[in-house]
Amino acid sequence: MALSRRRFMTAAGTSALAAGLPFRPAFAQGAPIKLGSILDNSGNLDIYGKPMVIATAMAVDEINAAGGLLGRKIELKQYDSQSDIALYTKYAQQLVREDKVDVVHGGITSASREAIRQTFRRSNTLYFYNVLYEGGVCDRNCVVTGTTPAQAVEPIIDHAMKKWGNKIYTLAADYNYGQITAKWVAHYVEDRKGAVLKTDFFPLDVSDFGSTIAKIQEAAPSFVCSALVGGAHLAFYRQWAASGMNKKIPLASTTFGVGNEHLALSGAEGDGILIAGNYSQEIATPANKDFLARWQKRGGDTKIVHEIAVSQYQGIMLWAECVRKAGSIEREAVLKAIESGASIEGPAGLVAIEPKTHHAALDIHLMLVKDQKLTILETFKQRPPSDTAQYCDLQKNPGENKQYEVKI
Amino acid sequence: MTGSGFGVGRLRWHWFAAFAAALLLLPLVSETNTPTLLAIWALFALSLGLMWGYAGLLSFGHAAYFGLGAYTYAIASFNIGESTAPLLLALLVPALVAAIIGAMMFYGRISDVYLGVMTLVVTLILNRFMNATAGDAYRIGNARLGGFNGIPAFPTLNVPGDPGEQIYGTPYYYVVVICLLGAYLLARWILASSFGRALVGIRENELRMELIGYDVPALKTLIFSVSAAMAGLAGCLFANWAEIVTPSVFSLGQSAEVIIWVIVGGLGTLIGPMLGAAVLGSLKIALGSQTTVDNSLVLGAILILVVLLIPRGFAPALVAWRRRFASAQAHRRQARGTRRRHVVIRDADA
Amino acid sequence: MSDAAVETRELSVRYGGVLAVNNVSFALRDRELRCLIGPNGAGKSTFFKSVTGQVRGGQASGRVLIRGQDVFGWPTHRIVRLGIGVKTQVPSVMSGLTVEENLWLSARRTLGRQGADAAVDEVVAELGLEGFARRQVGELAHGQRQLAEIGVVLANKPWLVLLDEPAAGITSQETERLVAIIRRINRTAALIVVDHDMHFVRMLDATITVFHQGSILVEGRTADVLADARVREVYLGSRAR
Amino acid sequence: MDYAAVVVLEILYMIAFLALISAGLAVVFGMMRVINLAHGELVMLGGYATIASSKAGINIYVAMLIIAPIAVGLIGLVVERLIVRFLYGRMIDTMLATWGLSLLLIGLVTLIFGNSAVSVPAPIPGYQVGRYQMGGYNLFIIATSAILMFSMWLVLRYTRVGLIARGAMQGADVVAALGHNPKTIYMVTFTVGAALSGLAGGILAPLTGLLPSVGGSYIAKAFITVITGGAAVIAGTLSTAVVFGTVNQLVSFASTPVIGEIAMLALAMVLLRLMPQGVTGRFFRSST
Repeated sequence: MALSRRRFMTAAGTSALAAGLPFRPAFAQGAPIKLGSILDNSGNLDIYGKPMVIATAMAVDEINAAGGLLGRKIELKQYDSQSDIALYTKYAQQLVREDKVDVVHGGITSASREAIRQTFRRSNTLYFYNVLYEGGVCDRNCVVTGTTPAQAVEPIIDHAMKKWGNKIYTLAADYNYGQITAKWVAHYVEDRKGAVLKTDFFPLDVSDFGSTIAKIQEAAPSFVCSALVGGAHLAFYRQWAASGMNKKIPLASTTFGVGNEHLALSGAEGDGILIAGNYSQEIATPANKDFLARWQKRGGDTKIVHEIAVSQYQGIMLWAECVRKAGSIEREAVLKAIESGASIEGPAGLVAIEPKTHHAALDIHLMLVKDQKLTILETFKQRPPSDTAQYCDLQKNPGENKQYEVKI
Repeated sequence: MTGSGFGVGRLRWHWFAAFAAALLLLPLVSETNTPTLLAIWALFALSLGLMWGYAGLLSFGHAAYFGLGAYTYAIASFNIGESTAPLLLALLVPALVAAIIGAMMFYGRISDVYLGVMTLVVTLILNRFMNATAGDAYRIGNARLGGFNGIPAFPTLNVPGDPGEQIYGTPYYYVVVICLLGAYLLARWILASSFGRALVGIRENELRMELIGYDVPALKTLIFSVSAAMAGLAGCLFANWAEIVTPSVFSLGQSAEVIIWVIVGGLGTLIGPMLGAAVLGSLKIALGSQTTVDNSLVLGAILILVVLLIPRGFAPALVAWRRRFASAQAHRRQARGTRRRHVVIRDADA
Repeated sequence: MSDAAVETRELSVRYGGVLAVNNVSFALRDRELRCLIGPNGAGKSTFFKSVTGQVRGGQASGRVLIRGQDVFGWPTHRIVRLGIGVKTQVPSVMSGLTVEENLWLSARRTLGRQGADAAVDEVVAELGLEGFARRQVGELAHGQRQLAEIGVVLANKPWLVLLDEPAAGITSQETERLVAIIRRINRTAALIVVDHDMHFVRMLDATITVFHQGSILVEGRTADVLADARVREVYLGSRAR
Repeated sequence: MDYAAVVVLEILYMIAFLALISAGLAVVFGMMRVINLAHGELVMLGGYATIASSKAGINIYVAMLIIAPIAVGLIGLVVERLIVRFLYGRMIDTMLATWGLSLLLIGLVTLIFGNSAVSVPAPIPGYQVGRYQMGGYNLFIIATSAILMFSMWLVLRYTRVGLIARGAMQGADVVAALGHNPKTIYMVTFTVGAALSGLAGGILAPLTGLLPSVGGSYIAKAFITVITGGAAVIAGTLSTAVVFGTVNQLVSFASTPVIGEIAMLALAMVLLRLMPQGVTGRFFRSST
């Protein structure tokens, strides 16, 4: 959108005035730091949202218990967007104009991220997006701690093609995440001289895959790669197992497990699915064990802990670390701390920010679903977000505000 | 639902002035972000209240025209840039689509529950289709339909003639309030006109209206189209408020919600639907600001209680209360014995 | 041949297997008062509906002429706009509106806003509706409602009035008033009255057309028709002989 | 050739699916002219009842064929006594109340079962059709749906209860004339309708994952199938289920499930336009 200069200036002017940021006389020591969060705590996407809401509260409580940040308490403003994108924009405006928060950790689907990212950029509110996604977002005001295709998709395709063959049938959720991830899958497959036979897209509320399963059998691929998202798409894995196909054609997925699908399916239905991601409850590090214990102590059921709940927790801890390093809550100061290469040791391993892309280098685990557990086959330490790094260099041109898509 | 006369007596200007003043002065006492949304939802509810309350046309899929208005504006503003033409298109496209579908239904003698299902099917088709347009191929001019992602960051309403000067925040609140008041006056004017009275006649008895020579299908199609244009305007204003348009504007939930606002507010009145939209709208937003209580539980319980306890909705209940309060004055007026052509019978529009 | 008010040529209406109206040719002169009688199922109502364009779901053939204009197949509202007032078998008024509002809607369609107000006053006076003019029609007694409906029919000054069983369910005293009203209407408009009530038909003393099994059995003055053996046999049953 | 067999089996499955999810609504709407917008949630409750009891060790078939219908039937009875009973004859109010009920049920189930998807594996293994692997459970659904429809037809056609039920279809006065208190007839009918919804939920549970919000996907399709079907409960719903099921799957095979569904919806519009009183308003007028 051609952001007309006049509008941007008036927006920046009024909101700065409204927030009173530059002209606040002296820091009132007692004034709480405000952390805003918008997540889908109800509706079709609540299988992702509810655990993230718990993780957010846990992170804030733990920071406050340790004396808060810079001696100030953190106040959490949590909103439930009810799986409705329109409420994302509503609450984003509310966080900026009324609550005047200092940072926002929120958004689950890429659609919701794109609905609110511009609002936070225009009002100079620092925004963290802590969910795996299709990569390519280049915006100085936005920090991403979730995995990108280069980190999580490439290992799956690499391993799967070596193990099963090079004819792939892709199923993907029909929105920006699914569309772009499907392109990355095609990109990595063609790099390895494979062929994507067909790509089918499914809106989030489709739950009848009978005809699709028949078409897959017709195409007879070496394996199926799924980037399906949400509660309704769970029906695919169930109908795939019900027809006995899980014994015939192997299945790899870029999103399976993120919504605890392996717990919803029975052992027999889920076994053998190949996935890769930043987190699994089976990670044997003390940090993870301790995290799960603390989660339990708060009365939470550890079964529901999944990758993006951990990413949200790690994102908040990383932000806190940067505030401590910057010694101030000002957005510019925190951004400088971020761009000086901040990192933390989270339950999913080391989370190190790359200054050029504001994305995180993460440990990636190649996993196989076995008896409703994500057993780790192989771990790649600190895989960089190389896909976004190809296009985005925020140090060279900080004014960048674009989401790049892979060109096949 | 017993009729309430033509439902609209002479407009009592002092009530209208008070109502308008309250809305216009609101920004002095509170922020305008949420009130703008509530005013938009009130306009949407008004459009259904006019068509359903007065012409008896119950649409299960009124969100279709709300959504068409929103999407038409977003797509047009990307391609045209300046916002005045897209605003007009956001009125015309829903009106045209409604005219076509309305004519098809009403000349096919489709009524009551079948009319409900037909309108439901229209909005479901739009929802399912728009939800599946995330691919690159789906674009009109330089506007990508975007499917589930919706269309974000299109040029919003600007001062007519000056594309640079976007309107948002409190000035935008005033634009929305003026649209709402304008729509209310238009609705009053329609209902006071012969066309409006014919609609009420049709609501009461279609056959008799046909027998005295009214072209019932044409009149129904006309009000269906006018109401769709009003809903399209609400959709367009919503698009500019949210600065994004997503297929959820066509959702089943959106259609059902507006029906509930009209019923809870008071069917057969104009103020009722607006009241219902504001009250239930703010409740939904308030419930969304907390995660302790599940909001569908609360909203569900409220709806059941309203139906069982206040069957005819808030507005008529308020009117009944006001009537009891005003009965003393009525006796005095009776004494003077003024003779008036069309007595206003139990109309909530004070 | 001067254009008849209403004329049908070989009019037939078939519902599935049943031939409700069988090749009926009928003519009504301007300002004539005609009564249609016949046992139930003789086709009176179906014939009535064919003239008002309300026949739905049946196969109809033949021609229906209103002052020479063939209206066969026209929708009801277009036929009625030629200046016809229709009262159906089942009472049909806007029960949620007041009598005045009902009359106003009917008058407004032909006479414009000012003309409508005047016409309403005229009908209220003529039919003596002052007592309940401002009450909702739904709350009126049956007789008052019948009168109100006739008022609605007259409000837009039709030159042809079709009444389907106006005398159904009203007291003999009200029947006399109804006959007086019909006579007054007949001063300016032609009328077709469909009914069973023999007492009412005798009082009307109009030309009568007797329907039997979908076609016209006999036509003539009241006295001759009621005395006719065939009518007696068909209509009043052999007992009456 | 076997690809064609697969397509036919998928069509039969969709017809059975539509008939199953519409049965409960058809009974309630056909008999009582009540539009139950909480029908989707009753189906969902049937699913949860099946999963809860099968997790508690009860045989899956007993759970889905006996426990689910009874449990949801009882819930239907409670709902009828507390809410629907006061609203007979007021269609709009029943719609609003049942819409509120559906939101309430979603909230309650989320509170009790939490919102993570639950499910139970399909008890019947896949089988081979030529070189295609087919879901064995689909056959079970086709069979149960056919048996259900046939038995409903038998009950309505040949039993005294059926006679009373068909009387109720004409209107409350007819039932009263038959010497029965309409109130009890409606209570029993609503309960049976709820039980049928529970049965449908139970049978479908192993196929689609269960979430509190899954009811939403059933209500629209069931509603359109029943209303377009017209007055006759069995013949109407069955005829539209056949037509919609065939069109939906054929177009889904030819393109995508989304286009398949849009084709079905467009067909519903055409059917309604041609037959304003629903399919059985015109054809099969006399059938039940």
